[in-house]
Amino acid sequence: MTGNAPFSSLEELAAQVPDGAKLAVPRDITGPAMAATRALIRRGLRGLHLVCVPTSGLQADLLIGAGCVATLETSAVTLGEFGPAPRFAAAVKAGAIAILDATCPAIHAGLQAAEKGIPFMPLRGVLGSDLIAHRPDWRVMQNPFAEAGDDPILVLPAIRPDVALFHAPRADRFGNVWIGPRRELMTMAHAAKETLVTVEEIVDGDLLAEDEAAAGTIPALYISAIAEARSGAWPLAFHDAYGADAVELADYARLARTEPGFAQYLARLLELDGE
Amino acid sequence: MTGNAPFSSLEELAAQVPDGAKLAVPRDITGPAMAATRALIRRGLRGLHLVCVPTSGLQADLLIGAGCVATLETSAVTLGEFGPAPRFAAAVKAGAIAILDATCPAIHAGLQAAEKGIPFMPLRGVLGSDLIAHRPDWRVMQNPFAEAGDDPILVLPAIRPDVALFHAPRADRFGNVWIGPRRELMTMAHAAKETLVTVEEIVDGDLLAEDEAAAGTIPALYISAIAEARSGAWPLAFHDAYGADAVELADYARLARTEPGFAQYLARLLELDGE
Amino acid sequence: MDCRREELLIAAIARLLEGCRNVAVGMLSPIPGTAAMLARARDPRVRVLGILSGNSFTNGGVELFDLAAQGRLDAFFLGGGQIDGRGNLNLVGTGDYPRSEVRWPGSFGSAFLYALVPRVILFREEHSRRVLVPQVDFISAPGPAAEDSRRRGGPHALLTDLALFTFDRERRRFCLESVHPGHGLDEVIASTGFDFDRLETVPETPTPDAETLALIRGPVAREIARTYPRFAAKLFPDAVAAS
Amino acid sequence: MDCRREELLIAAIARLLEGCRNVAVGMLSPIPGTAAMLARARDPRVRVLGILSGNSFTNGGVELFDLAAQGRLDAFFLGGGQIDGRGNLNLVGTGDYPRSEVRWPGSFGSAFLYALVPRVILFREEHSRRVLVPQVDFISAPGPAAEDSRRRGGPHALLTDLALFTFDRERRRFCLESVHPGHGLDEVIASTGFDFDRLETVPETPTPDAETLALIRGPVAREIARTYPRFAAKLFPDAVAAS
Repeated sequence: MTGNAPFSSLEELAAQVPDGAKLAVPRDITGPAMAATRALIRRGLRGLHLVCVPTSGLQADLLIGAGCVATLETSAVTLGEFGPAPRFAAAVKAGAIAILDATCPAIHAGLQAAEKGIPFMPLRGVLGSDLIAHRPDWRVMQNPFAEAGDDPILVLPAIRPDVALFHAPRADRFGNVWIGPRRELMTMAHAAKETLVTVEEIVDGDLLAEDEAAAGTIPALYISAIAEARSGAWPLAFHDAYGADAVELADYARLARTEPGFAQYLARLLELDGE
Repeated sequence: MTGNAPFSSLEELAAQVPDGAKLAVPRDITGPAMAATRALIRRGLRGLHLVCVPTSGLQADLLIGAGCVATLETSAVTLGEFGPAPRFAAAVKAGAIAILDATCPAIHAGLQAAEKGIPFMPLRGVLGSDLIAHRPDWRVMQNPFAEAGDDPILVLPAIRPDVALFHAPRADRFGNVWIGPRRELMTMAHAAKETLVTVEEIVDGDLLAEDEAAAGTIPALYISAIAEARSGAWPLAFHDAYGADAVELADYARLARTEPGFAQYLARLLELDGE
Repeated sequence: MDCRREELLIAAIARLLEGCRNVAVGMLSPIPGTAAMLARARDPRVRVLGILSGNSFTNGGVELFDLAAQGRLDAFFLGGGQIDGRGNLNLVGTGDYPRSEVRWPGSFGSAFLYALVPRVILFREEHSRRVLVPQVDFISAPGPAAEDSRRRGGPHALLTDLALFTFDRERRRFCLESVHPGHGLDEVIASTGFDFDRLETVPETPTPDAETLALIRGPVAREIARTYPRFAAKLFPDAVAAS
Repeated sequence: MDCRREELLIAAIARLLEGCRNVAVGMLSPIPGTAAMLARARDPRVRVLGILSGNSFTNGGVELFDLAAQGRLDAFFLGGGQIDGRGNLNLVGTGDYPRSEVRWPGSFGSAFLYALVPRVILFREEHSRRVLVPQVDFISAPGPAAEDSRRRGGPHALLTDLALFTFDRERRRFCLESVHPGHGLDEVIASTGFDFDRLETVPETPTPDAETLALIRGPVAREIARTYPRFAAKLFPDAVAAS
């Protein structure tokens, strides 16, 4: 591959998410870019259309609490064993954000449609759910291949994020990014116009040179910027590399229950990375 | 995973492809199971609906020449640098097989529809091609998400093979199969009812235990039978393991130009594996 | 035989899984997860999917859903903030959508899996009129409609801390199968916000036999300790310490 | 400057690729492949995709097509057993379909890529009335229709052993751009089965300058020797021997 690897600092990377962007992020166990998320909050990002692939937790709750989010498209937001996501629930109740409730495979299907450059993708199930009534952007049509009788099927428009943002174990110096079996990250990169990645480390060698590593690698051609961020998913767990910081997450879950508590947590959190 | 790995001999594996099956096979550079193909011919398989993913070469030509194929669904058949596929061309001219001409991404889309359990998948392009007129199983519909005006789009029915058959570098003792970055093999295994695999070797350890190998592995739950077959793609090239046997392929291309020449080649070929 | 509440539920779920090959379990579901492991301990052909340490998926988050749509997934578990007598599930919130009074996380994959997985087991420990309501405020995932002949998905059963129900597709109603030891029919009726069918005499939910309990407390406990360490440490401290 | 037929074609294609970032090439296309490598030698931002040793795809055979549909692929090459004056391509066969008199391999991805890749370069060395026909017998991939405003895909140009044409979308006709050195307009007209537009005086296709030839014969030849060893050994024996 060519030698135009797009390496940058966390701040330069965060600057590539414009106000109002449609931003796709992965669920907590897949690898949200938490250090980059703090950089986004620090720079005062506004008006995001946040697409959770297909759910989120701490990342969405922080971005909502910090006022970065205008529209939230997700199948769920939860802090998992640490309980409900308090800023999410508060913002929805207050009508402070627009919510596009989805179901997990619908978000995957919308991204896969964008990956394939097709305007829509059908999905079985979901019929009869109130989700459909509240998603004017979804349609129900007749299956054109039905053998007999009525066969309605849900069709979902492509979800084409302006930006996909996630954390990965490593990148090489050519800009290829290794994600292993967490394949939704590849779908996100294929579907999005720009893909921003933070990594635990930048390694020598070419991740595409051998089939073993290539099987879990997103080629550089889909990657717009890479920033090195050790422990970049902290305080969330990151696969085999590190576990969740349970003290920090419990602290968040407790403080974020109130708006002043959240403000206090956020101030402390943003100070952590220093300037 | 569990200890029910489905190991068998080449002959037992070949016996699991019933007459009349819809059989999906990969293109020459991805890893056709050539040793298993000889076993299929030896047992006198008949009436195949052969789906080439998305093209084929020697494998399709051999199966057609040996009289195993009733219907051929493919985007192309060619021996590549060794020239045209003679038995394919002769069978089409003679009307000896039904031909379902496709285009590469349409075959991928049909398999992905089956993988996703949806009845159809849209595809851009292709409109205006004579392919559509000759595929009564394809439809053109209006894009239900068109913003303005006429926006016709091709929709393709799911392709659900009865059997997927391919060769892979290795399997573990649990029945997991490593394919590396040749991802269409995973789509085939997800889409097909049964998946039969030959491998260069069966290795110790669990391919799913570490993310590095898991990223390129089809889990055992999709695999119906595995047979060890060293040089199982011969005389075709197999990735980094071995190159094409150019003498054998040139020999085939020359002899298969006539029906008696093909018969002579086939007799010699089937003798090779002995009984 | 002396058995704990969790062990009764685990054994009851394992019975509901009889004959299943591929069972998927969420990461925050230790009781269904343990039950699936018990089913596997009894029949090694059972595959338990979707638990993190099992690592049985290699096509990303979409694979569980594709697997279900392919017809390869036999059983799955769903809960819900509200469940009504028609089998409708609400995972979104109470009151007027979207500005719910109480907002729950969201529908996850329920709207899809409930329609496609043959044996969806509804599992919700809290058995109260707050949870088991006459009509859900928001349908995340609908119970089967009368005319919906193509649907192959759940519900198969509803298990709570008090009782076990099955679901009758024809009648679109739950039917009380059994009441757990230590609880009575009156308590079940008083705690359930919807009408349901039942036999004249409702049996008691069987407690696990000695062999089953030994399996749960021995090999199964040791196995689930890797996936649900807190749960295992609390429930099976001896097995966890020995492993 | 003395230059071989292949070198002229390579330089002509590289000119057609100017400004492209992502260029895909088939495995059996050494001249377009070498041209793409030349474009990359001149501008390192050019990516050459789809050549086996490049290994730039990690999502299987579908990735090239998805990439094109995403709008990320700038240029691709197509040929065909027949090409007609409307830009229709036939890769299937002559005579009545399906029992073709001469059956070719099939349409491959042409029906899709021709509609989606902005700069599709038609490359067919044989320039004859057998190939360049008034009307193809089977449309594998259609030329752009008048009403097809959504189509962003080719054709961009047609290059043969005799000449270079561009395609005029409005007029739906090829336009002769230049004739290769050693050939004449009469020969082109006599060898072309369809009508085409042209300027009053048609220029000669420029031969590559010394710098370009040095690039082709040096670093580019060494690079393509890995992917197209027979082609490189025949055309650039010195560079291959030196590497």
